[in-house]
Amino acid sequence: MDINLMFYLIPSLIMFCCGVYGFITRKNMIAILISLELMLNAVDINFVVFNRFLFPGELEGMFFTLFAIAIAAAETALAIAIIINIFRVTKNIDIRDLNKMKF
Amino acid sequence: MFENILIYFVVIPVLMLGGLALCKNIKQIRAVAVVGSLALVGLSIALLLGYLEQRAAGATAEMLYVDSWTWFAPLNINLAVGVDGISVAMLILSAIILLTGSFASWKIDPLPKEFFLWLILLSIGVFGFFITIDLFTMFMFYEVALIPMYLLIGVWGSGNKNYSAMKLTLMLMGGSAFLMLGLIGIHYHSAPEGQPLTWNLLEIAQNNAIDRNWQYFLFPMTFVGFGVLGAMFPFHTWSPDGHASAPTAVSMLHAGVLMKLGGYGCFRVAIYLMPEAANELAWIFLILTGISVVYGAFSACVQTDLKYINAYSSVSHCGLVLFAILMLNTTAMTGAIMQMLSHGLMTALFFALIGMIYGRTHTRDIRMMGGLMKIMPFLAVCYVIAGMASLGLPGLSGFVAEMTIFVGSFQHTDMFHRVFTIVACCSIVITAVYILRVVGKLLLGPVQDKHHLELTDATWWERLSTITLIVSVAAIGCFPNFFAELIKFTFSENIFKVLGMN
Amino acid sequence: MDYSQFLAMKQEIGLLVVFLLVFLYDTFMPKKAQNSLSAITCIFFGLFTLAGFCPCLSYDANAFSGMYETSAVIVAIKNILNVGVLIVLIQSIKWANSESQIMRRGEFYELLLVTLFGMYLMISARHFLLFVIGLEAASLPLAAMVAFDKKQYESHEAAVKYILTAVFSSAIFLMGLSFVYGLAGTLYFDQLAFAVAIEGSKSVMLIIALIFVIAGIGFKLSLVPFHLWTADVYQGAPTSVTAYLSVISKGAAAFAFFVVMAQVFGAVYSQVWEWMLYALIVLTITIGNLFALRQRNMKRFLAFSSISQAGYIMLGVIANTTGGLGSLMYYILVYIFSNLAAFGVVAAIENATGKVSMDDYNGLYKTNPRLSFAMMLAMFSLAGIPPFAGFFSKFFIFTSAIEQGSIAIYVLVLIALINTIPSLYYYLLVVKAMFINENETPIATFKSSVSERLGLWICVAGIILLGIVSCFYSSLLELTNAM
Amino acid sequence: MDQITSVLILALPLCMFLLLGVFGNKMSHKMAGILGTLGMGVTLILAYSTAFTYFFSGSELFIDAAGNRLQSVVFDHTWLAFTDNLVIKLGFLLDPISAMMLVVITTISFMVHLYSLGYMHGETGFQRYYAFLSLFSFSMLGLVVATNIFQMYIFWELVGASSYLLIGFYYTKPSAVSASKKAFIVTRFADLGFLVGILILSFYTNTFDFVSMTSNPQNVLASTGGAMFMGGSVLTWALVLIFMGGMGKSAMMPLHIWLPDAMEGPTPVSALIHAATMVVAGVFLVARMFPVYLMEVTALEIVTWVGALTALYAAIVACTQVDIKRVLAFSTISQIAFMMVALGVARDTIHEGVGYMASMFHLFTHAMFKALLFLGAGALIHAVHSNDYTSMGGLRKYMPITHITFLIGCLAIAGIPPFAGFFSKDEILVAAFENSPLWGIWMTAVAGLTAFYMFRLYYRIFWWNEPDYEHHGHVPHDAPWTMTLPLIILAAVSCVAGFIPFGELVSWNREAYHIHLNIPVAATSVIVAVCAIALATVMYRKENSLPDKVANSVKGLWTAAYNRFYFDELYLFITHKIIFNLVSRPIAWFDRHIIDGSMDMFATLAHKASGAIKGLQSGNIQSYVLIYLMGALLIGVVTVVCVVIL
Repeated sequence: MDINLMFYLIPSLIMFCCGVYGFITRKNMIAILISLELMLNAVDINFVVFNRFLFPGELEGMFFTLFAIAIAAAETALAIAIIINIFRVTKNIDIRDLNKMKF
Repeated sequence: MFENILIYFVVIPVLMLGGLALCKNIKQIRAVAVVGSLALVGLSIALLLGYLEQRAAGATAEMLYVDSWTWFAPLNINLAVGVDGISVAMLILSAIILLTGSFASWKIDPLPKEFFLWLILLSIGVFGFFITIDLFTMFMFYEVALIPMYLLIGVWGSGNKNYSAMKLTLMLMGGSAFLMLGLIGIHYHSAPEGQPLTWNLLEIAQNNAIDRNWQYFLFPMTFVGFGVLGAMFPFHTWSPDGHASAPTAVSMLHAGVLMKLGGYGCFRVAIYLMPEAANELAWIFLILTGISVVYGAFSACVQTDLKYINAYSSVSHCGLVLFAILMLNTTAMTGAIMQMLSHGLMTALFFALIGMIYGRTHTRDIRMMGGLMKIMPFLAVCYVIAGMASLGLPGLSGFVAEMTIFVGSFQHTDMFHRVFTIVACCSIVITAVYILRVVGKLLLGPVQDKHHLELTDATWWERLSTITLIVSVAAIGCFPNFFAELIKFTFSENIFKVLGMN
Repeated sequence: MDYSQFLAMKQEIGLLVVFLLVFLYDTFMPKKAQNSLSAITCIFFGLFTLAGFCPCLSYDANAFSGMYETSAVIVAIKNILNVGVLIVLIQSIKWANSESQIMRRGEFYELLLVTLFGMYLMISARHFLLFVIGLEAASLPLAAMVAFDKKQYESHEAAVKYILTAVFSSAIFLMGLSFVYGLAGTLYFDQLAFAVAIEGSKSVMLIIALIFVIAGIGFKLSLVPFHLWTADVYQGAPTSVTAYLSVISKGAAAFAFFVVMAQVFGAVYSQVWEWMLYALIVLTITIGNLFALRQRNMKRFLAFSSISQAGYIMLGVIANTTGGLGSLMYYILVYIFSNLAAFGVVAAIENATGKVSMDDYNGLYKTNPRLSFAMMLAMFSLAGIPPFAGFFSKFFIFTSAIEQGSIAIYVLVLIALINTIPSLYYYLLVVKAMFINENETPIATFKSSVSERLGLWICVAGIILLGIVSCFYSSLLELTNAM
Repeated sequence: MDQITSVLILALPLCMFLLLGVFGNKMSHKMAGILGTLGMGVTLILAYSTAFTYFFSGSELFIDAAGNRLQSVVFDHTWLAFTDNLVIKLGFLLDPISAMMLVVITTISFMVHLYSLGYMHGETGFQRYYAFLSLFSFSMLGLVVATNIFQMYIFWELVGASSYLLIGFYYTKPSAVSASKKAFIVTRFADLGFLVGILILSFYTNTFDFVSMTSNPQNVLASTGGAMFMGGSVLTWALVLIFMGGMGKSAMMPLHIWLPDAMEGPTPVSALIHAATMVVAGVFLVARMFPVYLMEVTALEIVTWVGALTALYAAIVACTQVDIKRVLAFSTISQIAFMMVALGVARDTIHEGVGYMASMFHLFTHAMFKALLFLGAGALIHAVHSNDYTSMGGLRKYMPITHITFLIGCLAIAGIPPFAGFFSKDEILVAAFENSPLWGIWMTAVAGLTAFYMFRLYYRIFWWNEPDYEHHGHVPHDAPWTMTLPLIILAAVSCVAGFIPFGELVSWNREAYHIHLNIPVAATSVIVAVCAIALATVMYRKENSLPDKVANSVKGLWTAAYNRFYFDELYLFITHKIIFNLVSRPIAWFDRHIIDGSMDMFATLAHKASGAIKGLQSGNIQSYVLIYLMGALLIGVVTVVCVVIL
């Protein structure tokens, strides 16, 4: 069987959708962060795969992926810090309780 | 820039604002207001004389004192000024009403300084509007004139003032929303392909490049936009509430001058620039304005609040202005402008008097008052005179204006227009009904409220205010031809050339 | 590698220098000298801002094989942002020196400068990698700034909302970018434009990619329906941060948005994204207005007002002309002054009394006339009332939008114009509260600090002068027309 | 005829008005009264000299070689130019009827000025009263000398306004206020017709000018020929509408309702305005336009019908009224209707247009004797302090001068020779018979009724039964000389006016017309009148129950006539129930609730919408993100569908 582009793209899409689904349904903020990580990683796969399959002579996608991973790490760190802050104040990291400000 | 006399119509109010900022007490504020508005009256009379002199010397240009200073060069926006007889007449009207309005707010309370500040800002808008011939600048001044109304009514008004002020402001802004679109549209069709676009009225008219299909779109936009301020049915409902809540001077200025901006704009922009569409779409607006005329008058018949009566009568009278403008002939248009002058003066007089009466009796309900003729004869007589002017007594301004409109409108060759003219004529009867109803209930008959017997007649500043207005009303009524000749525009040829009529 | 390329990035380097100076001052200066940290920051940044106007900067150049570009227009937008940041800095002095913040104000300034740096990159980027780095640099530190009020629960809630949605949106954005990359094989703007033109408007992939990209940037601009974080974050964040978020970050994003849409996707303008943007503008203006109608919290109110303002800014993008860009930049400039004046007053009152509700403003004119006047001017300017600057910016952006001339655009502008009516309504509500409403216990008369007053005076001067004095708009338009 | 005199005729009363109006409060009553009277006296002299110059100087300006009088425009000053041709001018047109009217107006006005010195003595607002009288005189003079139809309209409005002011002179009295309002509005309604008529006429003729309109009507009116509107020719419409204006001012049925109420004004005012001058403006209008009316016989027929019906109606009502001023008011209506009929039946082809001359003649004599009657009534009211004849009776003993003069007036109006009314009425009857026997008989019958109700009135006042005057505090007596002098003068005029060779002076084509009595007609009318007087004598000379019996025998008719055939109720119904309740109120309601409501509805809708979508901003990040994603996908999908698939 010939491994083509779709074999990568479809799992990455599924990953992305899982991420989105997880973000929307999970209560725990850490779980949501993990979902976000899934989404970002799906993007990374996309870039790498496009680069590898379609434009094998260049490295743009690869580099982009590297940067994206770095950014994702920064995001996660920051998000964790803020979540810890929240936990300090409310002793709770249920996302659904974060609705004091609305309408 | 400052050698053009017109620019002083904006400069003087700006100086007044500066002077006001330095004022310490009410006396100084009054002094600034009166001196400034006297200067404006003087200036407008000087302008009138200068204008007539130039015309007598054979100046045939559409507009005189034309000047233009670049403002926003990339968009070709200029501060372009120029006047013809109509603008001159409007400037005089505005100056007179500002002066009398200042007298009428002699004892304004609280915050006199702020009151005059807004009032003068409003007048900047008005004067600026009448002197410019650049669409952008014109629109800017138009909006400048609108917004102070909100605070003037909201802070110094009475009754349901918050609601009224908000409604008035929002409805007028609604009108200007259409207007802005129309003006920008006109700009983009102001010149034939390949030539630079312009905002200048005269140049646009000269180019005459607005495609007919675009006219069908832009004409209603601009006409409705200005029409809202001109109290065109069904966009007139801000007028009764707004006037009822506004303080005296504001009602005077608003009904006397600001509503004229609407008529003037309809004429100067909508009709002047897009005569073909005006000719073909006129019937729609004729129906609306015709309704305004009769409907306003009927509504006024059953009101009990003095200001509501006058506001509805304004709807009726201003409807007549737009009605006449749409007739697209010289006589009717002259009549429309005269009606604007006439209505401006007499409605200012009305509002001044209502304010004075209200200041004494603290009610505007005609059922609560009666027999004021015995108590305050001066004000009552002035009220009767104002009423007579309103119902078109010869010798006062209403008559000449209305007759010019009716005769002019009836000269239209189309049967539909003439039939509608007759419908509009009916308003003179209804006007008589509501005016006499008020006069009868308010001024004549036995005294209703014993407390009123202790009230005093007008003070000197009130007398000054009303007498100035009455003299102006009578001047138009007695020497109409002077005004008619002043107004009859040279540039009418331009429109009529396009229409191929008259 | 040719290191002289870095010389093209003079402003970025200057900003880095300012950042380092502040950082070093904050870290190493003795405790006594710390008192003047705020002033020093303002002075440094002020000097930097002034230097930005040096005409020697205004030249066209690019670096890193076209990833980075600078030109007179780009310098101009950066200068506009600088001015805004300077005002924010001045206005925030009182807050930064307050009891609770004094320990951490250094970080505040540093984070703020970093985000500005990110925006610079975003503006100058001509490659999506640089763009994304800029975008993230501009948004991640903001999350920390939003969470700055450690004692306030709202601040944390806002920060969580901001960071999570921001990351989600950047994930979406990156997804879109990956499609773009997959289509074109490059991330350079100029090459992408070429590829998009070849791909044409019939490509489903391109359309999906495009909407993801729009969503990503639209998040920063808080376009409806990507705006939902805005109000909560604005409300929860410290007022100075909100001010910064609402004007600077929005301004930078708007400019970048124009560049991306016009340069990269210009080829499918009339078929595809004009209509997407059309829908977004209508939604943004309308929904923003509808929500703003019912707000009583001033910061939340200003959040929704800024949403609908973003809709008006987008009219400059939909114009897709150099005139549109000029009007857009001018709009941003005016918007910075107007909105900062409003936030300045809100912050001054909040700092003095802790009150942020519109009902607390009742009768403010009686006790604090100058603040009320400043607020009123801000409201009038935002509502587009002449002779204040907001009128001109609105008029010009409408004018540029209509230049294109299709009936659909006329209708769009009409919708936008009609939407000015409710917006005028809620702006007037504030004016009404201050001038008309009676209040038995109005906010007591207080004297605002020098910095607050200075900030407000600058804003008021801007509101009054930016419109009437025509050179601002004219020169901006000349710059963009020369592009 | 020099210009200065003619200008002065108009300017003097106007100046008096301004003087008394502005500075009246600073003057004493006496001063104001004398000033006003003197001013009117000078105007009287000027008007007389003008009229005499016109009629008798024989200048070629006024009469041509063939003896035809000419229309002379003394001056004509442009007041307002609508277009090149349609110009309102203020001018002074001198021709037989305007000269005659000058005499009538100034005479009566002067008499009233003089009379009022006594009658209004001590009233508050005395100065105001004289100011208004001057204003009225000015307006009326301006009306009759109008050179163009628009000038006439201007002064037409002005007389309406001064009539309004004078009727409402006792402004604290609600009945006076409502009467003045009614008068103004009803006439205004009629003026609407007049105005529209003017508009139509001027549209086709392109001129307002009387001289050019009447001197050559065929040419001027040529363009109206073909145009039709709703079944009538345009000219008919125009003339009927113009006549409508005349109907209003001249109180023709059904627009007559204001006149009886107008008696709320001071009695001298009734004499001046509502008997002698203003109310005949309608007749004057038709007379002025007569050559044009001749072009359209339909219009003249309408005039005849309206006049004849009104004459009969008013005469019947007059028979039943109790208030002496109202009797006189209805009698006025009836007499003016006579004049209208005379104009309506006049044709250039019949008897040299005798109707026109008769009408003008009757206008002249009627002005004299009706003013006399009103002033007499004023003297009575002054003496008895009541308008009601039930509180009078037997007054002949107490007020001899009033009695005699009143009797002369009654005889004159009843058409008994040799008093003035006989001659003029006779000419009218002649004209009516010439036109058709129907009108002749009809008008003769009305003339009989006239004699009857006048003598009914006369007997009830001066004979009948004497009430207890002492009981009321004072015994009635004759008025002071300022009041009796005008009575005597007018009585004298009423005795002799019939012998004026009126036809020599006034005729439709301004050729001299020789009046000669048509003996059969005259005899019939005199016999009818005498019979009527005899009947009145039987019924009312002494107190008896005969009137009640008669009234009871025709109870329905009597009650209806007593209530003026319910015209007032009809009008009340139309104005209050229909105009106010069914038009104005609904419109006002519609405006407040529908139009304004729809504006408010926008606001409410915005608020409702704002409330409805607030759930979007739920505060929950997950729903935010969902909306974000769905929004993006929706826009994406729609775009894909639109762009790619379609």
